[in-house]
Amino acid sequence: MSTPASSPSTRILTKGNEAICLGAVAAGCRHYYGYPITPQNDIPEYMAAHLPALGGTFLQAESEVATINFILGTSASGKRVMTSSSGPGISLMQEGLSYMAGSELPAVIVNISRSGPGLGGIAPSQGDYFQAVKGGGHGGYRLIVLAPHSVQEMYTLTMLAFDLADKYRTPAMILGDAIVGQMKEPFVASPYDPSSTAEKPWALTGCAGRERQNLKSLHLKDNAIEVHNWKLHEKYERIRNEEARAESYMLDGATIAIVAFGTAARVSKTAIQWARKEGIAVGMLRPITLFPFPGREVFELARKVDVLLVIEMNTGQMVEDVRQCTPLHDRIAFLGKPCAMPTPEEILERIRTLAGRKG
Amino acid sequence: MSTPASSPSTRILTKGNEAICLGAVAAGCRHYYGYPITPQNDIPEYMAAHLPALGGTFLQAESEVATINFILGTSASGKRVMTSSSGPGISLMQEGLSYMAGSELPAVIVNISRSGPGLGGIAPSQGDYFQAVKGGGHGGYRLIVLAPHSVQEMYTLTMLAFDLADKYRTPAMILGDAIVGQMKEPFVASPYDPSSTAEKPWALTGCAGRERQNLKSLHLKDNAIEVHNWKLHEKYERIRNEEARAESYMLDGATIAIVAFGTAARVSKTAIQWARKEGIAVGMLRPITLFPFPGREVFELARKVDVLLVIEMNTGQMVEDVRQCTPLHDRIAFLGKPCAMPTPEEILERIRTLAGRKG
Amino acid sequence: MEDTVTATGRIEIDFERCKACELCVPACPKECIGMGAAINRQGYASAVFERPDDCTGCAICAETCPDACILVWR
Amino acid sequence: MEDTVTATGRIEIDFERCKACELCVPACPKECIGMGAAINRQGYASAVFERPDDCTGCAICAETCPDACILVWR
Amino acid sequence: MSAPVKVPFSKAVYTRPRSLVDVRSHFCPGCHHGTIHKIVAECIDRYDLREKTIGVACVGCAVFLYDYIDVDVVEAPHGRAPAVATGVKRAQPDKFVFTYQGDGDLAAIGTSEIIHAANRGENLSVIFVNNTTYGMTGGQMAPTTMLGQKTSTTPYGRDFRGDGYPIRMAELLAGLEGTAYSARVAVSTPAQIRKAKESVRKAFEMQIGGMGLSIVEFLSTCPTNWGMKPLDAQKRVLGEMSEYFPLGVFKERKQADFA
Amino acid sequence: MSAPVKVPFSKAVYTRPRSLVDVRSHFCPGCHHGTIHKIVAECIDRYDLREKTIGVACVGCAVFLYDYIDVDVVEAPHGRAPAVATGVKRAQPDKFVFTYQGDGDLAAIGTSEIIHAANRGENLSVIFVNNTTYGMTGGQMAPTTMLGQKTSTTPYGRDFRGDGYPIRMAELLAGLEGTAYSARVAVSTPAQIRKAKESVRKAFEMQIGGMGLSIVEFLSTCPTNWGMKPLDAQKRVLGEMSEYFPLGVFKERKQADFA
Amino acid sequence: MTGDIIMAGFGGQGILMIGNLLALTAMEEGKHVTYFPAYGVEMRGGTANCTVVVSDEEIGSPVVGRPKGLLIMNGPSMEKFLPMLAPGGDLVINSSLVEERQVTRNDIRLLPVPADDIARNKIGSRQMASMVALGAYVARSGIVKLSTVFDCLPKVISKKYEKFIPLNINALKEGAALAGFHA
Amino acid sequence: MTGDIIMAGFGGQGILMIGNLLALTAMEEGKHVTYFPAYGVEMRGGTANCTVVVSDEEIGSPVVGRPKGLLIMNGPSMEKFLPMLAPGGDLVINSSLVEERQVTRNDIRLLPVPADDIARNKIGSRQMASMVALGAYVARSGIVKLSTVFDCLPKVISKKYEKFIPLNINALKEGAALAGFHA
Ligand SMILES: Cc1ncc(C[n+]2csc(CCOP(=O)(O)OP(=O)(O)O)c2C)c(N)n1
Ligand SMILES: Cc1ncc(C[n+]2csc(CCOP(=O)(O)OP(=O)(O)O)c2C)c(N)n1
Ligand code: SF4
Ligand code: SF4
Ligand code: SF4
Ligand code: SF4
Ligand code: SF4
Ligand code: SF4
Ligand SMILES: [Mg+2]
Ligand SMILES: [Mg+2]
Repeated sequence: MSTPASSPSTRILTKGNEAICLGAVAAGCRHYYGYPITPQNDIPEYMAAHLPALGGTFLQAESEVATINFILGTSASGKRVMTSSSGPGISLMQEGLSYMAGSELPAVIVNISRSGPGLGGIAPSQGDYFQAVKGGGHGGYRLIVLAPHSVQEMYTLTMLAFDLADKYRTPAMILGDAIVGQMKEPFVASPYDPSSTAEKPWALTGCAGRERQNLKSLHLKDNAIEVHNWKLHEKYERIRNEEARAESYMLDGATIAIVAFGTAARVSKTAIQWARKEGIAVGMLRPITLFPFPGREVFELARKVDVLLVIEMNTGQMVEDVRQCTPLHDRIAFLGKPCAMPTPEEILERIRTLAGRKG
Repeated sequence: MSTPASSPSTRILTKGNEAICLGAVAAGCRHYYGYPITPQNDIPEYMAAHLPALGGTFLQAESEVATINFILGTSASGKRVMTSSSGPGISLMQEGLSYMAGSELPAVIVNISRSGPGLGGIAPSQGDYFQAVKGGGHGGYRLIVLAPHSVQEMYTLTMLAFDLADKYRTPAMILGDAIVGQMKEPFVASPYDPSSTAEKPWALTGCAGRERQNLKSLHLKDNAIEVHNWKLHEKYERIRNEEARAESYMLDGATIAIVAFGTAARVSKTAIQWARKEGIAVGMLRPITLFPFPGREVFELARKVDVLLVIEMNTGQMVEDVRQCTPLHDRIAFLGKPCAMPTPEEILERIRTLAGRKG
Repeated sequence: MEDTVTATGRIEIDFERCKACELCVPACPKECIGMGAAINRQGYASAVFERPDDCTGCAICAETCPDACILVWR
Repeated sequence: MEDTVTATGRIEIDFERCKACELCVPACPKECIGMGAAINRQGYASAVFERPDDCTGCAICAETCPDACILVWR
Repeated sequence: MSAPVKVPFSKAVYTRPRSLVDVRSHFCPGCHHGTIHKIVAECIDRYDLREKTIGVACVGCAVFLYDYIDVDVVEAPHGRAPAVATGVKRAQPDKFVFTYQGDGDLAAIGTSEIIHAANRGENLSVIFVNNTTYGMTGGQMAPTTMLGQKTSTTPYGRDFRGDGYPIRMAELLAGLEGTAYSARVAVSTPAQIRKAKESVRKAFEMQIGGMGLSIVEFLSTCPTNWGMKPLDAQKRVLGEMSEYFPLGVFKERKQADFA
Repeated sequence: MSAPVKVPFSKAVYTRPRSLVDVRSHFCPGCHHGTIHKIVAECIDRYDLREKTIGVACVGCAVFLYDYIDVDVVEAPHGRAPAVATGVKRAQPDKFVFTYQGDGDLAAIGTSEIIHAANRGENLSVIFVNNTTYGMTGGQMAPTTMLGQKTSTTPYGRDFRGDGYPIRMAELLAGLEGTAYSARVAVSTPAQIRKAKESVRKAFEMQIGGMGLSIVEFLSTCPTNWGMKPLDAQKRVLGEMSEYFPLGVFKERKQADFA
Repeated sequence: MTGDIIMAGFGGQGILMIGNLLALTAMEEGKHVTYFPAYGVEMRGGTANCTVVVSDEEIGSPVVGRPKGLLIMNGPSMEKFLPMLAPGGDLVINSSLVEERQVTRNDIRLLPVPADDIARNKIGSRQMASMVALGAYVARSGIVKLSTVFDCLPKVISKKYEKFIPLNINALKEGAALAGFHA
Repeated sequence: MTGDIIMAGFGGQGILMIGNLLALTAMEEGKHVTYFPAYGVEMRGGTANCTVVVSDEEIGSPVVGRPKGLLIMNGPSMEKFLPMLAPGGDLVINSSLVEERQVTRNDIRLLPVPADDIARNKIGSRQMASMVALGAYVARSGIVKLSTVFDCLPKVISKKYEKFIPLNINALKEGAALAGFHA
């Protein structure tokens, strides 16, 4: 396995899962806990090999339930900490994630998602969009969710995830899939430039020199839990207002705009290149943050184009968010393919149809 | 504790949680597994007391993770089976629920929800709407979700949940809260009238006289998992088309329409009664099924009234579904109160404001 | 020590905190403690230091009280 | 039995199913089995019944084969 | 310093432990959770650990640990305290970390977490309160509930056919390599209280010495859910409970066996 | 019937067990999963259980149980087979129910489920395949991984400081009241294979007799992830593995003790 | 009649029992009614409360922010619930345990009932205090008929304690008498 | 040059290694490139495959439905992948193990390479078969320069096996020669 390049101009052929590790290590993460599951095993394996030499801790947990609680404990200690898993494992973390959101504990959770439901399969999928962005656990919290579409982004967005998690004291998720996780691409280890360097006075380090403090999600007295929920809500509103990110791709003069994230967006780029060559004015808005969803951008875009073509590797999840962001429902088209990547050909075909052309 | 009334005309003062048990038993459920958690302990306690005499099985599991897997096993055996829990426990069931949805196994899951996130509190809440209707587990499945707002409905909707679960071979959830769970009301044990009597040839009972069969969610070969997902999707579409249920309450001539479910809807009824007395034309559409969401009804309603006032005991979840069902976004107003019941006074106040009146 | 008439110790029971569990009563080897009649704000009829003269200050009562209501001096 | 020249048993190895794990080779007390050269569709050079004359039909090889490739007759 | 003037009864021989916050507890009358909290606070004081301790609270009647013990406390999901504590200790190996868990918490939902923390030899101390029931949720069956015991979910008494057997955690955990110390104590008599303190001290010393996981199982009362007066509840501990759950030390690592 | 005419080599002394589906398995060359599947199928045949059996498949290399054993099979989430089996058996007490689980499945993520199924004395049979690694996911550390063993997540060898100790499940489960039978076997020699069969028969008989949970732990190979030739893998079982994980019967309930 | 009431006191004073009884009675009289008890941890720590709503129309919320009635059996409950009572509402206090000077409002209708004293001295059982208070509240508010309450007693008192029904009736009557009602 | 290729064979034939090598080479030549390996259970059961895409533009999908190149090292892979090959695409087969008559299409450019035989007989190591095939494919397709492949060998071969680099170069050359390329 490769290690961070010394010179930023050096391109290294790097696996997506490994880029996540490089990003985490660059961002100062020295604690990783996890449990094996395909297709993300490169991550624990990298961490097991490299963290000890960095003075960090790799620990394989007995389950994902234990994992997320190791994470909770290390986060409560004020350290940057990460885990990674996929479908079934992420589901088992839902209680713990809800506790972390409630206790306002930051961490980075990587979901290199696979096909579901259930054991499903290891084919790439975007079937976990809802679980990630709507809060799969109880109690109506939200995770910050970032969706990389290249090996390079696996690196940069992991660093960003740590920053955002700390800044807002909340767990952040990297939502990838087997494609971005397993592929290798040339990659440049750009230096870590922290966007936030939050102090952690809330960390539990023993009460020397201060009052004892605690980290908890229980609020029993009177309407304390209501007050707490409003506080969380305001935080989520702040995140919505300040942290939405999206890439505009070839949107100049576009009359058709694809809305897609991650691998679906990546494949769409090829289709867009082809379609542009045919003279079809198509572009793409690629949400980089899924929560916060770039709703304002979608709203504006919908007013400019004839049609928003939402493409997902599932039977329709993000499309619901698009529908609630714009009232122009009749401009929304959908191309879904569950547990499989749509091919550029399929997408082009659909673009042509929307543009009123025959292939 | 009371037992089912002999004559249907007899009103019995009954606790909501108990009405669920009566409904389950009436619908032929003889297997209950669960793990204690407030505010639903009446349910396991009732089942522990009564199932043995009915030749059924009550078993307290070592955890909610075990519970949902007991459920999976009994469902695979072709029996009607139920569990109940709340927030943290329901989160722990997400992996199992995803497996059940993937393996197409019916069961009834009761969530007498509480405040979250995390340990939260035991105050009533509707913070689990997203988890219930969007599929808190991985893989983009859906549960059928029913939202009772009275003790009587705790009974009837439980019976319906069993029927729908069997009909569509999928887990169904009763989403209640501490209010409908803990309150007592006069209740009539109407006879069970099965809306479906699905045979279960798929049940695993030993392969005497037939080929062996299996129940699984793993589909590894080629695009089997894609095919499986399309099949599930079609099932969900069928459910959407055929099973949406809502109550129209005082909607005649209404210019303001509340959209609320469960306890929030119930409290709203008082506010509506009051407002009507003041001459304000307000009514309510109460979704009884949350999945399928009565989207068509919301769509039609939005075109008729000046404003849809969505009321939830959270900071805004179902309101997202309302927004995606109607393009008339500027007609949507929201009143949220997380982990607490809005009072009729608060609701009335809001109705008055929307009606342009001073209180 | 058994026949001591004059106390060699003294205890104080926190009237408001006592939950009247009675555990201290048989715990005291000198039977110094009994249950009272006055009800505190929590609704409990607190234990009382009935026979202070016999108290040895052994602190067994204090060790026993789950609510740490008893302080002991010697 | 040890000096039997004529076989009292016979085995058959499923050429296509064999994964060439070689476990049957030392298992056979009569050293009847060896590894072949021909590669099957799975890419494995199947085991072969090299010395049929010594076979006693004891079925140890069959019990040993993880892939149930061996049938035994007597 | 000059000798203090001797005033009758001026020497406080029992005061509230420094680490026990001076507030009224929410525990029911006669509940041993209070006694056990006191013991934990005393032992924290004894080794002067207060400022370097992180406690891990469980979900159960002891969930409010942070209101009573004057140390930093993190709340764990039900049963997961050993996992949370692992996360804390791995991040801060120099701190003192303990969990405080009920029997529903540790022996039911948290079985896997305690077994693997013990098996890994996590350098933690575990205070385990076995009151044969789920106190907080209203007296349901716990894995430790005695055969024949009536609880709200075993209304006809626990029957081993169907409900299984009361589980002996101290012995089970003693069987794991990583366990440094495992003992069962009670606090139903003054003598038992003294012995219990010794066990907790031993457990704390194990952690201080880096020996691995130490656990002290307390036989405790739940007068409320047992439907008993506190004194009767104590008698039950001394009687049938101690018979099935013998008091004693089941494992004690010596410096020598830890290499 | 008249005596059959004796034709040389006409008597099949070894044929595929009836309950073993006649297909090629996906297991790697020399993997003992195949051998163990065969033994299970043979024992199902022996007691004529095929038509009344429900098997519970785990997640691991044995997940395709339903493709190989000719009985009804339900797939359990990773580690939860004993819980799923409990649900099946409680619904159909007259059926024969077994689980087939790997060591990651049973001894890591499924610790709680197996312990409580055993403690409840669920009338089930458990086939437990200990190959000291996670086969299916590519050879990570399992709770059963030997000290010093290199796996993809213990690239420097398992170290008890940090990674903990290899866990002996057969012994641990033997310590629970509800366990009827617990044994550890291997299939690395013909003699061991015969003994293993006996153990599985015993386990099945326990269930048939309603005695509670029976478990047979198999020491198994994973040549692929051990990076060994199959024959070397067998040697490892016979050597260091059997030293740490002794073969034997750790508990066997007699009719008399079950009342 | 329509009305709603919060009842509160120590655990063990029988609060949930009298709330349940009142709800049953209202149902028996053909009313819409809801009963909402304290639950979960609220029931630890020695206090208990419940809410009963009685109405001629379908009832919305079973929990009320401004109850028209309040039945207070101990001091701590007074502090918690007094501010909620609707102006003009009925306040029944157990004056054996709650001091009248704790009643810091004068926009309500106070009825002090020495429930514990009456129970102990007149009925002969301290357990009956809450019944005394209920009798007083029913009589004062007229929310249901006292005679229907009597009729419903067998439904909340288990067979084992049947013999105490007359005692309960006495207690209810004593309470009602204090509200100026004589059965 | 732009192109994409699927390579497939038995596990152990070195498929992932030559795919990785090709990708590295393309990167070294300044191209956009993606490499996508089989993973998870796909790697059990004895087969392996990978996809390499090389382009002058930003690459969309690293997985292709209609590859322009196919490198097939064994029979079963032929059945699976042959239908996917784009018309006119390059098909390199290991004719030592794959029979030519298995090639049921004639709208493609076939290059049979007796890779195992050459590896064993000419190079002296059966391990080198995949390198022979890669050499043939590179030469035939021109997707990268053979010399750059040589340069990149040290990056995929660990220090321990450094001494085998000349062997690998020979194998690549032998393969290339079969495609009519002589270095
Ligand atoms: C996942 C989850 N399940 C259930 C609960 C509800 N719950 C809270 S405390 C408790 C059990 C408490 O029993 P125990 O651990 O024995 O502690 P005790 O109260 O007896 O001291 C349960 C089941 C929960 N909070 N979380
Ligand atoms: C909840 C969950 N976590 C992780 C996985 C991934 N997974 C599949 S099999 C397996 C381990 C298999 O190891 P073992 O049980 O020892 O079986 P083996 O393959 O060695 O026979 C894991 C971790 C999963 N499917 N589900
Ligand atoms: S100090 Fe000892 S003698 Fe004095 S009251 Fe307490 S227990 Fe009794
Ligand atoms: S032990 Fe403490 S709480 Fe109990 S009666 Fe004595 S002083 Fe009161
Ligand atoms: S049957 Fe016995 S003797 Fe014959 S080949 Fe097999 S093992 Fe050898
Ligand atoms: S044991 Fe079976 S699979 Fe292995 S070499 Fe022998 S015949 Fe082939
Ligand atoms: S419920 Fe039981 S365990 Fe909880 S505080 Fe009360 S007596 Fe103690
Ligand atoms: S990976 Fe290991 S356990 Fe799995 S089939 Fe291959 S050898 Fe067997
Ligand atoms: Mg307990
Ligand atoms: Mg294994």
